[in-house]
Order: sequence, then structure tokens, then C-alpha cells
Amino acid sequence: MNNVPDNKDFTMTTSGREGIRGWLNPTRYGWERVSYWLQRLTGLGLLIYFIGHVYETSSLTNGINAWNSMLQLTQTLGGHLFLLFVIGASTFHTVNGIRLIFTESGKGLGKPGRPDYPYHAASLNYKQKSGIWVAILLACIAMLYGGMVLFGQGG
Amino acid sequence: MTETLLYDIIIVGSGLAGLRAAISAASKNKNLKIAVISKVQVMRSHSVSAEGGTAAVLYENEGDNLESHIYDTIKGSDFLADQDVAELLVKKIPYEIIQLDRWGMPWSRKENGRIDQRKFGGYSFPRATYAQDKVGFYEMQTLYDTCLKYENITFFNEWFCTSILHNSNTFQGFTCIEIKNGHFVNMVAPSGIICTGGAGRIYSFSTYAYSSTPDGLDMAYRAGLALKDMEFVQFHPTGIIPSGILITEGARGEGGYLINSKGERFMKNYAKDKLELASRDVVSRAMITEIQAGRGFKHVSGVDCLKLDLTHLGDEKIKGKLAGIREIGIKFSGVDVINEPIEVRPVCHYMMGGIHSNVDGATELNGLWVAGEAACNSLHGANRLGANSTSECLVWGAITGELAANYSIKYKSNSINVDNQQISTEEKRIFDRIFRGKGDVNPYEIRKELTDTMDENAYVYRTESSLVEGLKKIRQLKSLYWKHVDDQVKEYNTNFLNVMELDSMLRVAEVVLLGALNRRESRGAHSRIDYKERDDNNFLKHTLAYYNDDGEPKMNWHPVTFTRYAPAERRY
Amino acid sequence: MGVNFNMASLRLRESQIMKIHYLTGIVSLFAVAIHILFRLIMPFGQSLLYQNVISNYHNIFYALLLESILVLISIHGFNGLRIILIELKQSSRWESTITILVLISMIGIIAYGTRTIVIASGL
Amino acid sequence: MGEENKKVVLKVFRTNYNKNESSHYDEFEVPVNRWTTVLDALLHVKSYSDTSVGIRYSCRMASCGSCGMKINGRPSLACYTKISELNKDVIVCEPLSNFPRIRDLVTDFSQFFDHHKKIEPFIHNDLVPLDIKDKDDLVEFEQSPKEVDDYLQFSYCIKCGLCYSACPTVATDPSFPGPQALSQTYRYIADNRDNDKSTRFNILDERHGIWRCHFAGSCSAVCPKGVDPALGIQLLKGHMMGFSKNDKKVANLRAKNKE
Ligand SMILES: Cc1cc2nc3c(=O)[nH]c(=O)nc-3n(C[C@H](O)[C@H](O)[C@H](O)COP(=O)(O)OP(=O)(O)OC[C@H]3O[C@@H](n4cnc5c(N)ncnc54)[C@H](O)[C@@H]3O)c2cc1C
Ligand code: HEM
Ligand code: SF4
Ligand code: F3S
Ligand code: FES
Repeated sequence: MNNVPDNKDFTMTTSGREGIRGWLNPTRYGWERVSYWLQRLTGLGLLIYFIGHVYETSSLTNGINAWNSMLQLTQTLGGHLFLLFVIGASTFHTVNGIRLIFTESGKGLGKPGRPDYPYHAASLNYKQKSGIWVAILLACIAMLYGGMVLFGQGG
Repeated sequence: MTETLLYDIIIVGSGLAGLRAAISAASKNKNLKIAVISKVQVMRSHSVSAEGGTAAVLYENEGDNLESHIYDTIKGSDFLADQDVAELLVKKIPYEIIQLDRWGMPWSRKENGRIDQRKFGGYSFPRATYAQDKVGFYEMQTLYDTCLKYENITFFNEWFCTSILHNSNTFQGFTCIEIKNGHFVNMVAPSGIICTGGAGRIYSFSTYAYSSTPDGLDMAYRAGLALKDMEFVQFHPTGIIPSGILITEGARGEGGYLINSKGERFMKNYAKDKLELASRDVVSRAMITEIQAGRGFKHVSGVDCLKLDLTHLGDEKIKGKLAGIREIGIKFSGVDVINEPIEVRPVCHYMMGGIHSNVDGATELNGLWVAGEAACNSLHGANRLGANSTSECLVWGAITGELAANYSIKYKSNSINVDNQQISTEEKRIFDRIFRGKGDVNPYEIRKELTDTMDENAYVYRTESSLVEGLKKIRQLKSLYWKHVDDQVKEYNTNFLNVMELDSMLRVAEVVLLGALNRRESRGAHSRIDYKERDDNNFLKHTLAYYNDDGEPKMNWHPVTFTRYAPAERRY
Repeated sequence: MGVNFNMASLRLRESQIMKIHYLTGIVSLFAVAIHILFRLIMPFGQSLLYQNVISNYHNIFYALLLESILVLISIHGFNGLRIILIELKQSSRWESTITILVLISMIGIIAYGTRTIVIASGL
Repeated sequence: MGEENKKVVLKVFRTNYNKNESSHYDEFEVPVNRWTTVLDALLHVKSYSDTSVGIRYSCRMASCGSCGMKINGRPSLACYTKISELNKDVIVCEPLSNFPRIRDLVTDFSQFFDHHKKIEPFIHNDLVPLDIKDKDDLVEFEQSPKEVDDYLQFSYCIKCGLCYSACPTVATDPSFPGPQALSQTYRYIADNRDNDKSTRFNILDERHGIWRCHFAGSCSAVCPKGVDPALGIQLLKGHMMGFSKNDKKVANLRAKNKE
């Protein structure tokens, strides 16, 4: 315990720090960076949706009219698009999240070994990348299906 | 007044020697305040480039013995080594190897868990202790990390030392420039250790890091200390073209061949027992002879060369033991050594000479020691065996660290009485005469001319006329109107440092040439076409050069210490 | 500092928090899956009819499911928010503030959602 | 030097000291051949065009870690990037992100080094004397080649800071140790000469510690030495969570008389 670093040592010199600008172009370092960015974005998006959803359902307590007028709000084009985003986001976040739970517990990354030039980082392997692609793909499929359900009913 | 910092021990240079000295001193007494100054960030010192191995006798019950290491070293030196020094190295280095193991060094291992060793040029037993082909790098890392254990070691990253402060014959401190902001600072202490490494950047074709310039040697030289045996410059047989980056001798130790344009292993004509694993001077001379006889290759850049063939070693051995070499080959030469031979040429690699010291690394100034490549305690004589240099750094790092610590404990800071005159003279020298100096010749062009001259006139083979011509050229360059710094900003001014480095290069190059001119014999790495034989009657002695106020250096001689072996003919 | 009273003693190790984060993530995956399945067993439009929704709520197991989703996702989501925020700016003041605000919002949302569930399920 | 004598334009980031630190880019035309590295080109500029370019360099063979900079937007070693590989006529050199700037391409590494120091990067072992005092201690640890391979890769780190420059967490969080320091922790934990996990776990199990890595992988993508810091970090997390069992057998000293 006595070795916990003392954060006060580090002054807040952010000079030279990339800051949130570093998020702007998620593709420049490869798929893992895209995954990082999407996981954050979808996580935040879902949180907003979740808060909204809890608020939305609270109208149940005020009877059928309140519920219906609340539903009315979501039955718009914008509402449907937002719902579509939520479907995609939750699919991606969940699938990628499961991948990350494994990864961040050290599973599926390969073993350290003697690196051979030209170096290929074991951790940025095919399994990981395909995990990300699958998450994106499933998110797209879910959105397509969701779109069919939502818009198919002439919403 | 300039700022003054007081420490108990100041170590200039943070290569293997400097860091080893710091740990040795720091563990001696926790209250000693130790400063480690380096013109590069501490862990970036040139020592990280060492590749092949560190020589030590580890397996006495498997056929190796200390005596054999001592003899190999002395024979390698062409009998110019001080024999007591060689003995001391050989006795101490096994400790250092095991010590590094305790500190986390990733030595390459045998299947039974013991430390592995490989063959190296000039040794009669596989004695080069290795960690893949990045020995120096791993040793540096181990020592650096271990230094972080000691709260009493302070690193001064990117501080450039310019001169030694002393009081007649007692060391007092150093003057430095903090590169980041350009401040001029005095560092004073009862004792100091100079570990500023080699100076191979006085040659153009060189394995050294850009930071390996002779400012440390020059600083001692200007303070009145002698430079010893500077004419002995080692040319390593296998530097790649055009960069001069080294292919370690370990590549030949693992079984690599040198071939000429007829596809012959020509070394059989020069060293029929040891072939490619003869000592470096022998192999380099053989290579130049082959090239001059027209049996060389032409590199696409137009340079003559020979080839190093590793293709028969196989994929697995190369990837396992020479991974770094393969990487260097692919990246810097465009050749994958698994598939094809790589073009190589003898390249400036090591300076046997340095600041004159005794067997303990003590200099002519009380309280000042030297260790590592900057020192010349005469371990290597006229030619160093590969893998003996990192050994030297570790052993004398440890010795001088301890001696300096004892000295500082004994004398404390009350021996210090800094001469302000010296400080202001130094301030004038570097700021008035260099930083604000005037000139119209581009110093970088001078530097190029200087290093090309050295390549041309003081390479593997030397003659009276090449040396005289070289000396003339250097003196002419010196007299040109070049000492000026275009960049007048204080912060991180590398232009200023480059010009200061050049100033020292010119002086030290002159000493190298003059020493070579005076030594009218061929011994070890110094081969004179006009004096082909070793001449033990006249030249079995060390060269000393003393500074003489920008006049010609004062040259002198110094006897060699013999304890057990009389000079004999040297064959491999 | 007032905010920082004796947080240290209450403080979970960051590895414990991450375990909770992962666990809440995975468990809520199953919980949400059931929640959505309930919506898909009948045509989507019908699933949103007030009567159907309320009758779902009256199923005590479903209500408990909703409650657990509420708790799990609040913990997971707000912890995620906390992570992002403490990476953006460092000072013990900011961090304590974030921790407290996140805890308050978490509890607030859980309370507010629980109120809905309790009332709608007619308990 | 014969061969294709091409020219490229180097666009170099400059801090301007005179005009209150407003920065700009300078352009220089330099001749290149197939071996020219970005470092060679910059040194050419320094020698013959503008001596004031601030740049840090030493070994020119990718082992000292001095010359990290952003080349065409990507953290790279200047001595390890050949112009011919870049396939561009304009090459943009900028200082590494996430380090305070000192001058032009030179950045301040003190915080980066501090992070490294904080993780106590040296062997901890309370069973064996770590400093050799006398001849009786003159035995090495028994460590098989396979056990060396468990940590060797992480030992390749040259402290160049490229990973630190690329990591999105470091970009906003100066207290986060960063990929270099974290992977060095793994290096020592994986080394079977070390027997003290708990101290290092305690150091890292902290608000701004190891958990602030979200496996963005950018560190491993830019590492010039194949260290793969992301791998070390995730493996370390697995150990800290107790999800991966630690099957490391702490090394013994070789019995003195055993062959
Ligand atoms: C490519 C290569 C491979 C090699 N391989 C091997 C090998 O396999 N085995 C072997 O035994 N040897 C080898 N050597 C030789 C060996 O590496 C060196 O002799 C040894 O590393 C020198 O170490 P050092 O501690 O003396 O100095 P260096 O490591 O050279 O360090 C010099 C230090 O001094 C500092 N310094 C210099 N001037 C100043 C100043 N004015 N102010 C402040 N600081 C200053 C520098 O910053 C640096 O920290 C090799 C050499 C080269 C070039
Ligand atoms: C349903 C299954 C879910 C799983 C498996 C899951 C998993 C994860 C994982 C693994 C992370 C990354 C943590 C890290 O890298 O440090 C994460 C982050 C996050 N999650 Fe989830 N999550 C799920 C659902 C949700 C939901 C529904 C929300 C919204 C309320 C949410 C909000 C967040 C937020 C805000 C983050 C922070 C982003 C970050 O740290 O980069 N998650 N989740
Ligand atoms: S991990 Fe790689 S990128 Fe990071 S400092 Fe070490 S060598 Fe450089
Ligand atoms: S880039 Fe940063 S987020 Fe983790 S995987 Fe590497 S440390
Ligand atoms: S100069 Fe040493 S890494 Fe580039």
C-alpha cells in the first residue's frame, strides 16, 4: 500500500498532450483503436438511452394516456432512427464487450515469445480483429432487422 | 556567479561503466549523494549498441580456466597490455556476470538453466557470455533499472560536461551545460569518475553512435592528463554499407564465413587455425589485402567490400541467436542474412587508447578516476579482443565506484576550494570563443572533412606519407575560420554542442595521427606498411600525449607492466 | 477537504470495481435478452400496448427481472461514465466529485426506476 | 553515393522562441537514395540548410530510443524509417504527442521516466541475496531458455516513448503509467527470478493504474521493437483479476556443486 503512486507529483502539464482530439480519427492505428472508440461511444449512447428509457417507462405510473402520449414521442422518424442506433450500439457494445472481457483477462491473445523481425504484435491478432469485425457485422444485421421491424410497420 | 551543485561523487557518462560505478558507489553508503551526468538521456548511451558478448570464465570444470583468458587477452593485445591489469579483469569479471544475473539480466541460457557462452575471436574457449545479440542493450537496461533502486543516485539527463575543475593536482568538479535550457552550471565533489566512452566518430565509417565524440577525452587532455596509446584504433571486420552499423563478431562465432568474390573462405590463407575467429586486427588486415588484390565485391554504392555468409546456419539458429543481426541486415542493408550473404567492410569500432590511468583506474589527479572505453588502463594494449570491453566497463565501473566512494567518505567536501578563475576561463572559452565565435566556414563541412581524412589516412594500413598528409590536413582544418554557432537560441542547442564536439575531435584526431606517426612498427591494430614488423626493442611501450596550449601535443612514453608472459610471436 | 471525508476506507480497489463492471455487463446481457424476448413473442406493435405492458409487470418474475436490469445497467453504465470522466481530468477534487455524482445518479436512477416498477406492478 | 538521386521535401515542425512560442512548419528539400533514413535527411538539413533544427538522436540503429517523432502523423523512430519506404514526396516530422515539447522535434521525457521508475523495475526477491558479497554467492539462478522467453520480449523495450505517444488514455491522463511502464511491470512479474507480485499489483491497482488501459492496441501497433506492450498489460490484468493462474515457479539458485 505504501507504494501507491502519488498523483500530485504529476503536474497538470497537458502541453503536447493529444487530449480528446486523439479520438477524432479512430482508424489511424488499426481496428483495435476503432474498437476502443466505438465501445466508448456506444457505451455513452446506451447510457443516455437507458436514462431516457427509465424516464419513458415511468409514464406507466400515470396511466394509459400518459403512456400513449410518451409513446407518441418515440414514434417519429427521429425516434425510430435513434432506436435503430440503440439496436446497433447495443449489439456492438455487447458482442465487443464480451470479447474485451476475455481479452482484458489475458485470454485469446497468444503467448509471449521471441519476437522475429518483422515484428507482428501477438495481441493484435486475427482472433481479436475478427471479433471486432463480427461485432460490427452483427450490429449491422441487427440494425437491418430492426429497421425492417420499425419501418416495415409504416412507423 | 554561475550556479554550483555539490555532490559526493560525480560520474560523467552513463554507459555500462558509468552506471556500474554509480551502483557500486551507491551501495557502499546510502548517504553518499551521487550524480550521474550524461549528454544523452542516461539509458541512451552508446553501450546499448554492443551486440556480441561479455568475456568471462564461467566453466572452469568444463575446460576453461582463468589463466587462458589472461593469456588470450595479452596475446590479443600483441603484448602491449599491462599484465597485472589483464589479471585483474579476468579474476573479477565472473562476479560481474553473476551479479548481473541477480539483477535481472536476460542472459541466454543452456537447456540445464545455466548461462550460455559463445565463441569469439581470439579466445581459446567459448567465453563470450551473451544475451541473444543485444548484450550491451540488456546490460544497460539491467544496470539502469537497478540504479532506480537507489534513492541516492541522481541522473542528470542531457547535461553536457565541458571541463574538469581542479586544484593543482586535486580534482574538484566539472563545469556543465544543462542542454534543455542552456544554463552553465558547476558541479563540485570530492571525487569524480569519467566514463565518457569511445571517440570513434572521428571516423566517417564507424560503428559508433553519433554521441561517441571525444569530448570526455579532450576534457581530461585539456586538464593536463595524458592520453595514452591513442594510435591504436580497432577496425572491426564486419560493418555494413553504407551506414557502418555493426554485424557482431558473434555472427562468425556462431559459424559465419567471410567470402571473397571467388567464393573462397579466404581466411584460411591468413589464420589457418582460427580462420574467421582470429583476432580482429588480423581479420581486418586480411580483408583489406583481399580487396587490394582485386578479390573484393563492389557494393552498389561504389564501395569495395567482401561478404559475410550466414546462410548455412539455418533459419532457426539465426532467428534464435542472431535476431538483431537479421533485423539490421533487412532494414539497413536490404539483405536477409538467412537467404543471402551480406556485404561488409572493416569499420572503425573501438579505441584501445584513452585517458592514462593505473591498474585501479586512478588518473594523475587525486580524486579522479576513469573507467570504460574512455580509460586506458592498458588492458587491451594494441588490440582488444571482442567481448573484453563490456567486461572492462563492468569491472572498472565497480572498482572505481568503490574507490571513489571511499575517497569521498574520507575527504568529504572540505577538500574542495574551487578556483573561480578556472570557471570564468572555461565560460569564456565556450561562450565567447565558441558560442559567440565568428567564422565563415560551415563547421559541419569541417567535420566531414576531418572524418573523411581519418578514414583515408589512418585506416587499417598506415604509412608515413598517409599519416603526414592526414596530420597536415587536420592542422589546416584547425586553422580555418570555422568556430561559430549559427543558432543563438539557448534552449536545446545541438548546433552549439556539435561545434564543441568538433573542437574536441580536431584535437584528439591530431593525437591519434601523431601517435601513429611516432610508432614506427606494426603492432596489433596499428599496421604500418613501411614498418611491417613488430619492434619490441624500440616500441614495447605505451605512447603518452600531453596537451600543450593548442601547440603540438607533447609526446612521451610509458613502460608496459609484465608479470608473467614474455612477448612471443602471435599466430592464430 | 469536505468531500473527501473518509472515502479511502470505503474505497473499492480498482480491480474489484472492474470485476463488478464485467460481471454486471455479462449478467445484464442475459437479463436484457429475456427482456427483449418478451417483447418479441408478440408482434412488436402490440408489445407496446399499455395493457400488455402492465400485465407483464404484474408477473412478479418479470418485475424482478426488470429491477435487476435496472440495477445492473445503472452500475455498469455509470461506472463506465466515471471511468471516462476520471481519465479526462485529474485532481483529487474532481475525482471525488465525479465519484459522488456518479453514485448519486446511480442511486437516483435506481430509485426512480424502482418506483415505476413498484407502482406499475401493482405491488 | 551513386544510384537514384531523388529529392523529397521535409516538412519540419518548429517551435519559435522569438515570437513567443508560436509554432510553424519549415520545408526543406533534401537529396535521398534508397538507404536514406528520416534521421539521415534531418541531419543533412541540420548540416547544410538550417543548423538550428532541434533533434535528439544517437545510435542511428534503433537501439537507443532517442529519435522518436511523428513521421507523417505516426509515431516512429527517425533512424528506423527509410524515406524510400514511405513512398511520399513530402515527409512531415512533428514532435511526439503526449510529451511536453522542448524544442522543435525534441520532447521532455521526465514524466515518462518517472512512470517507469514508479513501478519499481528491478528484481525483488527476498529469498536470495541480490548483491553478491563473496565467493560463496557465485552461483547463478537456474532459468531455462523457455523461462527466459516468458519475459524476453518485454525486455526488448528501448524506452522510445512511441507507445506513450500513441495511447489514447495517455492522451488525457498524465497519471496513467502508460503502456511502457505497465509492460515493464509484466516483464518483472514474468521473470521467475522475481518473487514479489503483490508490491507491483498494489502500485498498479489504483484509480489511474492499469485498469485505465482499454486495449486500444495502438501501443503495440507503433512499437518498433515488437515488445507488444498491450499483450503484457492484458496478461497482467488477467493475473491481477485472478482469472489466469500464475504457474510461475520461482527460480532457485543453482546448487553450488551441481554441474
Ligand atoms: C556497435 C558496437 C558493438 C559492440 N559490441 C561489443 C561487444 O559485443 N562486446 C564488448 O565487449 N564490447 C562491444 N563494444 C564496445 C563497447 O560497447 C564499448 O566499448 C562500451 O560500451 C563503452 O562503454 P562506456 O561505458 O565506456 O561508454 P559509453 O557507453 O560510450 O557511454 C559514454 C557516456 O558518456 C557520456 N558522455 C560523453 N561525453 C560527455 C560529455 N562531454 N558530457 C556528458 N556526458 C558525456 C555519454 O552521454 C554516454 O552516456 C561494441 C561497440 C560498438 C560500437
Ligand atoms: C449487455 C452487455 C454489456 C457488456 C458485456 C458490456 C461490457 C462492457 C465492457 C467490457 C466495457 C469496457 C470496459 C473497459 O474496457 O474498461 C464496457 C464499457 C462501458 N459500458 Fe458496457 N457492457 C454491456 C452493456 C452496457 C450497457 C447497456 C450500457 C449502458 C448503460 C453500457 C455502458 C458502458 C459504458 C458507459 C462503458 C464505458 C466505456 C469505456 O470504459 O470505454 N454497457 N462495457
Ligand atoms: S514498449 Fe515499444 S514503443 Fe513503448 S517505449 Fe518500449 S520500445 Fe518504445
Ligand atoms: S494504447 Fe493504451 S489503452 Fe492500452 S492497449 Fe495500449 S495501453
Ligand atoms: S537514434 Fe537511437 S533509436 Fe534512433
